[in-house]
Amino acid sequence: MLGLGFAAVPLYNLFCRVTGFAGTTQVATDADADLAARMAASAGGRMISIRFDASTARDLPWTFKPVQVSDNVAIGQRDMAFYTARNNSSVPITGTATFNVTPEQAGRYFNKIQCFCFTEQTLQPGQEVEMPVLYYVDPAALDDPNMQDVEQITLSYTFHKAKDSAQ
Amino acid sequence: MAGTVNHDYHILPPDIWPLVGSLSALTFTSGMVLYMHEMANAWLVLGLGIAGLIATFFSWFSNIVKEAQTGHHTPVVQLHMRYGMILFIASEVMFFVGWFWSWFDFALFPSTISEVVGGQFPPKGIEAVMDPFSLPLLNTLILLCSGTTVTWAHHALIHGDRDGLKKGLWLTIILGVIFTCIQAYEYAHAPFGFGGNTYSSAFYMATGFHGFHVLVGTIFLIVCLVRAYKGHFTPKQHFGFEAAAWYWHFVDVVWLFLFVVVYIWGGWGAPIH
Amino acid sequence: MATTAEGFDAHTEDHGHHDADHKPGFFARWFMSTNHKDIGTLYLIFSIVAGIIGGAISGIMRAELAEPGIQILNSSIPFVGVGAESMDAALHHWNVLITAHGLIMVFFMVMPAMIGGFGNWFVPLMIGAPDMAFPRMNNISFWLTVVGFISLLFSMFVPGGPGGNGAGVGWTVYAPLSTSGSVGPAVDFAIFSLHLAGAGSILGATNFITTIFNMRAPGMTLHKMPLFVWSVLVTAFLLLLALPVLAAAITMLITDRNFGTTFYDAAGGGDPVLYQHLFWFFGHPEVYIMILPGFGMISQIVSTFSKKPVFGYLGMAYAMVAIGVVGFIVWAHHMYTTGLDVNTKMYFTAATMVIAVPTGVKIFSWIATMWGGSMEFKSPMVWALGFIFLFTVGGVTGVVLANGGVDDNLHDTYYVVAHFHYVLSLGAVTAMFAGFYYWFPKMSGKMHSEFLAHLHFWVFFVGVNVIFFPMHFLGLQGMPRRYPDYTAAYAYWNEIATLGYKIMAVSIVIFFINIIYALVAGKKAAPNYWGEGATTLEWTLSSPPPFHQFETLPVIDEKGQPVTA
Amino acid sequence: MAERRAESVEQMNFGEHTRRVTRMMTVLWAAVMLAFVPQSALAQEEAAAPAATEAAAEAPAYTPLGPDMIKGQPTPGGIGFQDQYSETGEYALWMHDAILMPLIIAISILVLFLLLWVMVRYNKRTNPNPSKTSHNTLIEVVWTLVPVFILVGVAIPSISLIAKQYEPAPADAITVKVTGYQWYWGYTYPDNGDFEVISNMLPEADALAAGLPAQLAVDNRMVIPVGVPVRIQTTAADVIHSFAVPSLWFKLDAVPGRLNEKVMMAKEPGIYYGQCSELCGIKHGYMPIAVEAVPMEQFEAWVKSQGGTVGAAEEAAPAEEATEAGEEAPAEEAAAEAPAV
Repeated sequence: MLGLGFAAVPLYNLFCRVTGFAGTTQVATDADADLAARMAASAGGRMISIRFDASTARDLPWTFKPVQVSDNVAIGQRDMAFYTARNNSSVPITGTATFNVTPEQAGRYFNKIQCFCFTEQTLQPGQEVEMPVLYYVDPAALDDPNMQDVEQITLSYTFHKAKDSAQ
Repeated sequence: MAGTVNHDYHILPPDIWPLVGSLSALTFTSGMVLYMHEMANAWLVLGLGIAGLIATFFSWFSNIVKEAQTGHHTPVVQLHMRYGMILFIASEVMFFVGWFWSWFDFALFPSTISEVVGGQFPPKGIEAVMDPFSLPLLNTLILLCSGTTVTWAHHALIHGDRDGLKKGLWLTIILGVIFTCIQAYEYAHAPFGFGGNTYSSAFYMATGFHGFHVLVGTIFLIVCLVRAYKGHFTPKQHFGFEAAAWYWHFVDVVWLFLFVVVYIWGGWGAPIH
Repeated sequence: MATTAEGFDAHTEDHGHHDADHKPGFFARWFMSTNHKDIGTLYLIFSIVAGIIGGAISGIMRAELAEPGIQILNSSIPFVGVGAESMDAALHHWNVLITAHGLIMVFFMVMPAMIGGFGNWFVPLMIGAPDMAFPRMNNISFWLTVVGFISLLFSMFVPGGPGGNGAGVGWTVYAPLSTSGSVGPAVDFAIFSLHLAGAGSILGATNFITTIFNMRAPGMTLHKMPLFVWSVLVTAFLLLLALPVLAAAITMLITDRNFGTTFYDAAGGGDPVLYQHLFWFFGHPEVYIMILPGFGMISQIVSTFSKKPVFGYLGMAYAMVAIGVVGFIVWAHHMYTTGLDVNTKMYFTAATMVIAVPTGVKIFSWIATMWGGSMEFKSPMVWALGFIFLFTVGGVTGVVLANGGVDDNLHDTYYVVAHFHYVLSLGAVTAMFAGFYYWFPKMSGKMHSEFLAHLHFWVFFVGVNVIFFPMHFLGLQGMPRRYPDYTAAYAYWNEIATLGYKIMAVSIVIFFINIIYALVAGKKAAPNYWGEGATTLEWTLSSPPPFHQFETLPVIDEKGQPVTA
Repeated sequence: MAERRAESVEQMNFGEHTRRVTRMMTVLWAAVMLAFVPQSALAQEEAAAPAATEAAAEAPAYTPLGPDMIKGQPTPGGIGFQDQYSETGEYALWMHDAILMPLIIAISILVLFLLLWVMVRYNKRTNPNPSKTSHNTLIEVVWTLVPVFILVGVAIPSISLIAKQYEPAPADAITVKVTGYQWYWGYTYPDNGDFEVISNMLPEADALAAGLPAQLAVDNRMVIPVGVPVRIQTTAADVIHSFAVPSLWFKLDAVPGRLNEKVMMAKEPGIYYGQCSELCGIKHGYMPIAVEAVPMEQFEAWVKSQGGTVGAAEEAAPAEEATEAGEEAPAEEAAAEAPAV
């Protein structure tokens, strides 16, 4: 029992870590973002590089690319990035995207305020859309020792064919 | 060692049902595979398997009841059964741990994963969740209530009040059936379908397996009711009833976790249907 | 099967002097059994049959790997599916073989033999009980294992992934290869096979725990139980708590495959890595499930042939408990390369290395048991000594693999294959042979040939080391596991490993000759044929024990010895 | 039990500490490396001399490295790790060869020796009367604690090795995105014009004709610059694969729907072979990996030969534009701008 008591702490940590805590991007509100921007301004505006990555699952005949490969932003500063997706097939297809953030420890500081069109995107044959993401990096990252060496954060999206997509 | 048995353990004669039961289980799972792959004779095989399993359970438990009635269940054998039931319930708990694990994985970290879920849980695709404080709350109350009625039945049994036992059991069974009906209604009117995303997958599988356990528990209680009418239980010896009651409480507790974790917490912040 | 059964029958006649020894007819006795010894025998026979099949499969694998290129898989050998015409079918067949080998050896060879076979036979005997707590449930545990095996055999003859029949997904059945990657019914049959065998094992575990807690003879406290019983108790708890999680995980596989759920499907927000967490939460305790009963048997044997009580009994018992408990919190060391974050990896590295401590306690306690003893090198003891050394070698490579940083190079290479075969094929299997020679005369009433048993040991010892030791080199050199083919540089050690297989195969032939010899011409076994060192309760009974033993329960005194009336 | 749990907690704290120390060490090491870089670059030119002289006339044209430059591959009958050509690899190799191997050999030999000793000393003939000792608390405590200390000793370098492997790449590091397909690899260079190189195994005859090892040689290698950290990001398009290069001490799973990241660095120009290391279907054994590390000029020449771009250009234009959009347009407007779907 005593052993279990001792085990509880690492077990709790373990649970948080193992279940995929890292890599999670947060969904933030405008108010959060404003607060972050003020905090960042007072912290002195360290810059960080953001890389944008795009993949498509094999069964989805789309071209999906970020408009910009990478971008430098001040930590805490709101920024916007764009992706484009094009349906190369001759039928309408619905896709959905998954995302994650590397390196792992950066996930919790990467906040998306809004990202517009990634959920259930139906593209007509040959149609191309541009999809924006509005995000900021939480200034709390500056206080995390695990984040000290991180100079670039990658935001990665993968488009899959939607589960119930008829084709 | 002169041929007389000087212990209270239960030595059984050979029995065919374990073999029949196992073969039925194999027939059942094979039937499932045929059914899932839309192959020939799926329903026949599946039906045979289910029939075999039902026959096995029926005969097996009838035999246990007979053995209890003929005095084979000495105090130590009853103790075995208590241990057996507790351990069985423990393994059931671990089974639900698996489902809750996936639920928590999706709910706490809607992440590694996915814009499909909009980085949120319940996912974006789920337009509305069930209102936890409508039917699910009613179901919670029903199950809690059935927990007390089964305890009432137990106390009545201990105090030799057969009438109370029967009433308590009737009530518990009725409440269990109402629960199942409400659950079925809820599924039929849920604002989201089965599968397609993490929320509905984990929701239906977790509550579905719970529902299955409620069904099993109800059948278990019905058997107890029938036995109560036959006058099987005595205030001293009624493990069959106790096992059913334990199982029912286990089902109850799992529901409380489901209600808090899946219905209330899991649907937090989502529009309500 | 029949020969053995009759053999057992024939030599128990002289004990048939009362009701307790009245045996049912053949069908009732072997297909409807409620007798723990008969069920134990059935488990052992089943495990030997499964072992032959699993071993034959590994023979095909070793033959294929003897040299670079594909030779066996696409040649026409009239054997289950081997002799595929197209290259794809041949390669798919390879994956089916490695999957079947893993599943058979884990679920249908080691587990049935260790827990089902020896556990069923000797737990009741050692605690002074007339039978198991639930004799009828004991039987369904066995038959569920058998039908599980049959379901796995079914899977080999129905379409699996692209390329052919059978489930080619590896014994770990990782999603998404097992979901979107192989759509045929074969994988469903294989998954249901685990459901069935798992259900059997859970029922068996319930039975063992109840038996051990409730049916110990008067005076036998938990701290006086033989260590083998302790080991089965810990194992049963591991089974009871780990298997249901596997059941949930593979049920999710089934629904993902067939009913549109998305637990492991990224397209629906699921996570393929979740499957690995759930699987290894079961899978790591599982490897202890396979080795702990072996620990127990080795303790009995070492104590018997040193003519000394086990050294540090409590430490030994609680080391097993510790291994069991820690076994539940180290699972992600099987997943070091899946992209775990740095803290998780450090935690699992540290936690995994902790397991070396109780394991070390066991090794040193065995040596201390022999220290000051009067050792007799009878066949079980020779096997036990072999076990201690081989298990140590397998264990220390585990310490290497525990290091998350080092594992980055060794993960999924032959080094891992070498490691787990040293602890299982050389560890668990060696322990099983030790236990077999220790108890075979007790079970059959016939003495085996000590000469053949020693010969079996030496040939086996040489064979398995020649198979598996070079695999360390292959792994260090980077050869990935589950490859049917490899670059020329790996040819040297692979050829030697295949040579080792041939030697090992000879030793198995010796084993069977020994069994046949014992059953046909073996000397009659005395109740306690190992002499003064053998002090547990099974040695107070005739060999074989009466059909129903302990009709008057034995009483255990302060020192843990039976009180002689 | 309690002791052991506490122990592992301590180890973790200890890990934190070690990482800090390691970080400091890394800075020092980086400084030293800076001093060495020019020299090693010279050395590389020497090594690549035959190829370089031919190409020298038209400045930096790219020539694929020949079989003589194969560095990372198994050796026939080899019994140890492949030679290591990266900083983490060398550290890990040291950790294995200098700490783990001696330790496990010592333990195995100790156990073997003790077994032989008891067999000789305490057998039926030499010791007919067995003792009945069954307890000795001191020795039991000793053989519990000593392994604990040894393991703590192993944990120090082990934890710092993990920390080393997780050091992120600098912002301007070349990035290669590795995608696992059934059954080949795709290498994308997002910083260099986002072209994708598809890499299939060479048929045995072709490989041998080119003097390359069968089962390892590929048609298009993954080319990286030598001596600088390269950010490798792995993902998969269908099932899980694993990107492994033993001689660079690199292995990272490629999981569909997920991006994993780790730094790869080759200290010397050369060809480093690896193989897919996660069961991925029928041709799992036939999707090898070949990494070709070349000096930066060669790398840039190769990029151009693939139709890619080199230099800062790739970051400037679109990024700027996006930044402006983000700063000036409020979210709602941006949403309106984006085509409604």
